[in-house]
Amino acid sequence: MIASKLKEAILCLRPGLVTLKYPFQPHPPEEDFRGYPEVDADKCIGCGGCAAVCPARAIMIQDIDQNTRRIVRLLERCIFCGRCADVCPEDAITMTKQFELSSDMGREDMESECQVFMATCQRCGRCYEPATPLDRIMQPGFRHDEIKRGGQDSPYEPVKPA
Amino acid sequence: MTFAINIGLALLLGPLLAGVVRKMIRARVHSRQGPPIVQPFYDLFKLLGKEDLESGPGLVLRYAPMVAFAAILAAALLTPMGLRPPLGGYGDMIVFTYFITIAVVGVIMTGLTSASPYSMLGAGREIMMHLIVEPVLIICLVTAAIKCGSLLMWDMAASNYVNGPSISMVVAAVALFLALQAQIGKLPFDIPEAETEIMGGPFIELSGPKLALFQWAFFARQIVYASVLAAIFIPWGTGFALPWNIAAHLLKVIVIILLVGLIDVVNPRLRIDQAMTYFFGVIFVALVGMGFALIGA
Amino acid sequence: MSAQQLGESVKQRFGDKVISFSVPQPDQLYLTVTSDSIVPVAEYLYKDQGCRFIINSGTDRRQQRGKFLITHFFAQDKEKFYIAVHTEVDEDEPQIDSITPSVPAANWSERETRDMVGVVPTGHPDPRRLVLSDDWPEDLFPLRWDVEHGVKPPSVEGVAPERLAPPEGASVVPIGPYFPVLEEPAYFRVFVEGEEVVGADYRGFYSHRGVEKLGCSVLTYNQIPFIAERICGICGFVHSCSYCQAVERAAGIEVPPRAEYIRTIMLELERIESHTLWLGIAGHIIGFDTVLMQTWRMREPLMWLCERISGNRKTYGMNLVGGVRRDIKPEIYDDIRQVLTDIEREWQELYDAIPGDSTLMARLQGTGILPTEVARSLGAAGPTARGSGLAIDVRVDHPFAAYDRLEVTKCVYDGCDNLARTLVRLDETVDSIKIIRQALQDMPEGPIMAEIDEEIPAGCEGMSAVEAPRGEVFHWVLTGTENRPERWRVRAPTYANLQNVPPMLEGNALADVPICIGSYDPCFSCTERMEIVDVNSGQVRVYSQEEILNGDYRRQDD
Amino acid sequence: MVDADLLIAALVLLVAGAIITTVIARYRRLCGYVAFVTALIAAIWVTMVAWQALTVGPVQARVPLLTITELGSPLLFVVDQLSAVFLLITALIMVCTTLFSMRYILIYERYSLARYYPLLLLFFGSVISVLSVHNMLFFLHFWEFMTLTSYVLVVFHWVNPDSGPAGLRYFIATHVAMVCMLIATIIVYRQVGSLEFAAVREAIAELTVTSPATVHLILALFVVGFATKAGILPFGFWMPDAYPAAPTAASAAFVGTMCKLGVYGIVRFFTTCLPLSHFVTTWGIIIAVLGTISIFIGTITALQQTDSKRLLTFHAIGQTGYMWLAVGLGLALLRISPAVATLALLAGLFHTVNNALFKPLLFLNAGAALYRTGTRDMDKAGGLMAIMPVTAVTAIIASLAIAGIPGLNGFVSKWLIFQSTVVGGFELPVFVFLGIVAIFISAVTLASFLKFLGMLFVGRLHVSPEVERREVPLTMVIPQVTIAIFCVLFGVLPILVMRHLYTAVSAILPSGYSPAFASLFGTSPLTVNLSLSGAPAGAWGPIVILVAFAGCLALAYLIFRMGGARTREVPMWLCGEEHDFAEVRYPVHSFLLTFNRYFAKIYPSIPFAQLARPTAVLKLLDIDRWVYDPMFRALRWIMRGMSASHTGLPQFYMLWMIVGAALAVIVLFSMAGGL
Amino acid sequence: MFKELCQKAFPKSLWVYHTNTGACNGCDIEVIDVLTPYYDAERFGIKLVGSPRHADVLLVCGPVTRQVVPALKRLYDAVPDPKLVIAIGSCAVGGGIWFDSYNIVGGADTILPVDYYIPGCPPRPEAILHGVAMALGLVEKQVEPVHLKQLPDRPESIPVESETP
Repeated sequence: MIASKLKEAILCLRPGLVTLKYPFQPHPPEEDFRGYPEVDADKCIGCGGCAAVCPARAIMIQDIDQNTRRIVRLLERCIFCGRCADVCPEDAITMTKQFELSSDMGREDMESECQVFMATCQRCGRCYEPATPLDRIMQPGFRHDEIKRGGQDSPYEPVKPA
Repeated sequence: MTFAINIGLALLLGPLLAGVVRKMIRARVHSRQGPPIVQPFYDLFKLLGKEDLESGPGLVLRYAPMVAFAAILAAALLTPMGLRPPLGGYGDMIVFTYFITIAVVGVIMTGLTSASPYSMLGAGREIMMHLIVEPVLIICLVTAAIKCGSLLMWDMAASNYVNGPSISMVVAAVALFLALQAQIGKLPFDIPEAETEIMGGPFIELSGPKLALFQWAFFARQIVYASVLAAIFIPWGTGFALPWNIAAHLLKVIVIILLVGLIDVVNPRLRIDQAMTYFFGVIFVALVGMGFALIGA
Repeated sequence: MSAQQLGESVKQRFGDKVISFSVPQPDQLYLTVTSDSIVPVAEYLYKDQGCRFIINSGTDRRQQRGKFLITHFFAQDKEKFYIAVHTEVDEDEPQIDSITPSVPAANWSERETRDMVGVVPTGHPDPRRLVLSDDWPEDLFPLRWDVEHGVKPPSVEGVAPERLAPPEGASVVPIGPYFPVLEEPAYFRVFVEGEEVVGADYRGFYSHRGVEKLGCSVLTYNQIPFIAERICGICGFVHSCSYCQAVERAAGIEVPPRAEYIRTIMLELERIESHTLWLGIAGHIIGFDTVLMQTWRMREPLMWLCERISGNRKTYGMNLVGGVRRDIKPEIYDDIRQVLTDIEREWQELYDAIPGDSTLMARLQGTGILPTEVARSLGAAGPTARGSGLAIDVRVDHPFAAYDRLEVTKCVYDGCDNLARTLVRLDETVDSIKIIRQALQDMPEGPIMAEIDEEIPAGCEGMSAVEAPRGEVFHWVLTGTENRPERWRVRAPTYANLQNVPPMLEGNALADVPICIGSYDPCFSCTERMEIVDVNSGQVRVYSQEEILNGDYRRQDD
Repeated sequence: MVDADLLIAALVLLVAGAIITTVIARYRRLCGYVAFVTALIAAIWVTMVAWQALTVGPVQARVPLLTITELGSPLLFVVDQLSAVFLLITALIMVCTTLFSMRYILIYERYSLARYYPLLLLFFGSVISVLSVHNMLFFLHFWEFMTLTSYVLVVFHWVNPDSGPAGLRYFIATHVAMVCMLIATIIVYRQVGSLEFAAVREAIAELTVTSPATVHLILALFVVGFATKAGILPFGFWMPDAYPAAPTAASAAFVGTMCKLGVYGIVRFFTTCLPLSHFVTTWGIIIAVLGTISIFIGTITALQQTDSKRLLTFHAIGQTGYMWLAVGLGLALLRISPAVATLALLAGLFHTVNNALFKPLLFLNAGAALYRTGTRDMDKAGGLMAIMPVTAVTAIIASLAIAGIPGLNGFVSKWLIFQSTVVGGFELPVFVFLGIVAIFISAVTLASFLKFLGMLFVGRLHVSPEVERREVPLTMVIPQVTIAIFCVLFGVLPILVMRHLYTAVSAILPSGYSPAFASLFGTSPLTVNLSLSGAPAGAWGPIVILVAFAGCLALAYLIFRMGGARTREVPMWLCGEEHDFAEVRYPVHSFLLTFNRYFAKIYPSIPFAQLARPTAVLKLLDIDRWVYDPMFRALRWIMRGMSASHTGLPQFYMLWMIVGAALAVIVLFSMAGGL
Repeated sequence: MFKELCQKAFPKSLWVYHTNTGACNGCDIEVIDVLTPYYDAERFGIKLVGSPRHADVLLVCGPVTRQVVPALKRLYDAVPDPKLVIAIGSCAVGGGIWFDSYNIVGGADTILPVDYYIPGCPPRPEAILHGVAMALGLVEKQVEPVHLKQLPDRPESIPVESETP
């Protein structure tokens, strides 16, 4: 028994110290990591394809007026699947390697908004050619006015901090 | 001065050594960096500043941690730590074991007062472990007492230093070492606390300063038990001149604690019935040692 | 007999009670029977034909046909096919005969169907609520089409749940919902006398998130793989894979072979991840943190590898209907092999160390005994079944993806205890490494995504099972309009395994309860994905061992 | 200057009290006052006599009360140092139990107090008498009288179905023992024709030469007799049934006095009536081994109990075992090592004294709990500290004392016993092993009392809703507090007690035999510095250590307060779900079950209870039906009649005594006549 | 003085109670991963405890389901002050993919006062460490609200001044 325990201890000691120095030294993720989805507002044509495919329905569209379409992304719901980047016809969305997204503010920090000028191409669902026919059918559920911040209307009372 | 040495060793060396074990033994076997060596002190101080939640009748629950803490310190005052213990003239090994027992009573009372099923289970396990581990300590100490003809712990240490090793003392030392793991609540015998089974057992309902006192008492308990083993059963160095005998004692204690830490880290927790079967064996070993002592070996 | 033969034999035996049967693929048999003959048909399949009950499903088809569709799923492992037995019940009289008295494994799923679509199983031995939360309204059935997916009934204070009382002289030790070794909320009421467990009771479904409702009401075919993946964070790929296969079967989509190999490799990588993870957690449960640390240290390069292949450490997001999103680039092959070699070496060392470790053996051997016959009657799956001597493994019995081209070994032990279950997982890990190596070697070139030009027609159905690290994952999809399934039914392996827990706990020491529960590698989130909590009734349902076992099983030694 | 006449006065007073309480039994409260006042005055007188005996020297009555010339046996009351020690205990217990009874006995609403107070007072009278005669004949008479009175007290609560069999078992066991002692006495009497203790000594001295086997027989018969009374296993099998059956105050009285008489008898008989010879050594070892068996079995069995009084009774068996171990050790070493023998006898006596304090106190605690909650089952009541803080604190003191926690009296005597076993082990190694058992069982005692405390007193309140939520009445609190104070006092100042006990021990040993007190226990007034053969062997300085401990406590308190933590009340954490406390309360029998399983069969179920199995011999063997029941019914009938007429009951028992005496006299006469 | 000492010790010794409020296990596994050799959160004095009474930090993973709400409230109450609540994973931060399901109440902050949010699905162990380090004051926050706008006359985007919390 003692022999087997000693053997175990030696086995355990063999790898040596493996602890990474993170957060004091960076430890970047692998090449194709799906981190923070960054939007290049210049490229966005406001087609809404991203909103249509987002499984978490974290991207929402709102037409403020004839010329302006507001695309709201709630990072608090984002599951970092990268489908938006896949389907974006203009490659306006890229999945960056940024993963250090912690915040002490919650929702306020987690929101990103992009107002797209739609002068030439309103109601632009036509411009967007989805990747597969399966994505072709438009769904209810990605319009800002439909979902809003859905799910926050909790029937329960929150606990008050002391 | 011996007062200061004994109390100081128990109160400061205990957490410090625990930190060393965590960093040097535990973390090393886990292949990781581990916490700072003074981490136990951070933990203790943090706990002292935390809110004290009371979930049961107050009186016993409030004072049991203090009693346990004080009992360990009192036991430390009776323990030879390289020098004649400060209270050695007023209490012998039986007094010592009973003070250790008071600490256990403190733990158990805490568990019983909390009255949660986990703490009751923990208290029951604590009692059973005590029942089965305490005899080993007593038999070993009696063996030493028979060898030296006195029950005073300093006499035992001195006499064993003078007379040198004997079969009975070696057997007793082995038995005591086998029981040490359980006495200071380390794996595979941390059954009463069993964080993953009963969530800390008797301590489940404790928070803040009460928990801190218990933790501190347990750190001190390591030193006390290791000191008994080191001073009485491994008497090498006891007769050195003043600074050196303490240094020798410290060295022995540190080695013992590190060994205990190593065993702790390569074992799973046993079940209470398995532990009891094991300790019946250890008691038998200890009794053999005492038998040797009785026939003079 | 083959699927076709079985269908004919059922038809012959029950005559016009069998409305129709079809065998669209050789491994799928669909039977439609009248509602009064469901019990004899189920008995015939379960008892005479030796089929294994998987789950049942309730579908609200009042819109289309004015009826509720109840489907019981069976597996015929020897002949490698699955059976779906459809029954339709009237919307005015939502009742169906319970098959639980003859097929004990159907206990939970029938109650779930009652909770979710409101079809009452008559004659069920334990007709209490299973899934919905304590304060969910009694007459609100979330899976009915006319119930909105986001409906949030008001909260109700002070709902006193109904619980099983402990036997005389025993007291209750609550294990959960928040218990340190249960990573997820689940509530076991363990009845103990001293340290010995004399009974147990389970209230689960704390993690019920309503996946199936979302899948059937909001998400599209290609959004569902992502939510399916999040049914379980440990074996997510299994769910998305199984879902996609089910849709592919229903729509008749041919998946390119390279995509099949990629799925296979990811499944096996996930299995290694899961088994190493489990071993660490098991070590942690019995207080052996070194095992946790070292196995997870071994596992970490694998996580990095997965991050490199898929872009995320877990929830890879690889699957879509018709194939996979990402290719495994040939330049990664060697990295995969390297990681596997490292794991294999360390795993072998671990394997050699375990039998000599008497303290570890003391905790594993002879504890948590699940006898073979109980495991069979309650439908245990995966390592739990294989540790109890049941040789079932979907990869061999019902090959999917590329498994028909690869060499897979069933790892079966008949120790029935925690040790057997541990050894099954240890063996499987080694086997998985071999499978991946072989798959990497054989991997064909070609596209990774099928070309899909047409929309998926409504009203088709597909069954698919995948061997998850914990056992058989089963998905059934009934296609619908609006680019989403009309019904998507999921069975996770833990759903079956969890029903085995109370009988297994009895007679063990309380100290062994965590490791016993842990030895099933329970994944409550999988199990509870679709169970809903009924909020209005004001009652919580619990089941006793007797109720689960239908009173016909007691431990022999008591 | 007082003399033994005061003792006689006390006895007379007790008898008078018995008569008065019989008469006024209908006035239930008044009856209690009368009994208490009687007991108090008698106790004061007894204390005066005993104190004088202890400090000055033996006290003797001026004239014998009664002389049976044919037997040469005068009834002369003599109080020597040994008797004095026991008399002092008896006095204290007498006062405390009668005071406690005043309110306690009122819970037995439907029972006439004529069957309680008179018998209690007579019982104490007989105990005092047993302790102060030096004549075998009267010793046995009073012994029997004590048995009979206590028997009626055991069956007081006769409606209780356990009560009858328990009483019967007690009756038969003690009378078999009585027969044993009687036979032994007869043998002795045939040798010398006198029953004075001194004469017995001569007789046995002769027999040691002529017929050693007879000596062994005599010793065996006496040991069996005393063991039965003391509750030493296997002879004390009646105890676990009888003690819980009696009203708790009576149980406390039994355990504080009667149970201790077994020890007194052994010490008295082996030192006063026995010449120093190898018989003493042999029988010393036997006594010690019997004691150790009792320690082990009694205490381990106690650990398995769920009934509070039954638990305490098994502990009484175990604790008496300690005394026997020490006394046996002392006797065994009498010829070998005077110092160790003195130490061991002193330890035994000290433990007896201590036990006579905390054991009755525990019974009173259990009684208070019973009074308040109406149940002895610890599963049905618990956490009483919340409503009965004083009782709970005294229970904690008593429990810790019996478990031998330093600073309380139990520790000192256990410490002395353990010291003597280790030191005695140098001479006779077997004692070291007995000592190890003793110290192990000391831990078991602790475990058991932690269970008792944990289930019944500390913890969360768990009582049926109709229980009144307040402390027991003052008359029940005072006795508990009084005894608790003694427990602490004796624990903190052991050396003062030990000086007196040393006097008692050295007085019964041959003069000049015991080493001087200072050479044994050191000269310090505060510390016991035990030294045997010159070298220091052990030390216990309660004051110094307790001051140090208090210092440590203060340090702990400072640390506790250091962070300025606030407190907040929260519900119990049960993993998130809500539970009824009754449901999750850990049942008593579950506690320590794993350990208990190892020793589940250690206390065999007594065959006595299984006699009535075969139907054919059922009637024949059903002693309950054809011996006990008619007798009991008759007894009940008589009692009822007597309590109805307010008279006669004590006399009835006087009659018993006279009949018994006459019987013995006839037997002895016939033997003297050379049968 | 001692009081200050005790307060200063708080961030150096964070004992963590890990709560799953209906998560898929992904985050739970990554939380445990943070304690394992490569990431070793014990460097910062972080350790998992079994009883909420001992905890300083409540790690919440997963969307809050209806059934756990009462238990979660009790749990929060059982943790002694001062305490931190950290929501881990997108589900706990804002309900994630489940936010509008019938049995989901929402993110952790619909029930508890959350102090720190760590999004991710599941967050990498490094991300969790980053969040913890942020709580300890070792690193800076890296996210802020983004408001982009295309203007009709000037097609390049300019950031709108970010809202201050």
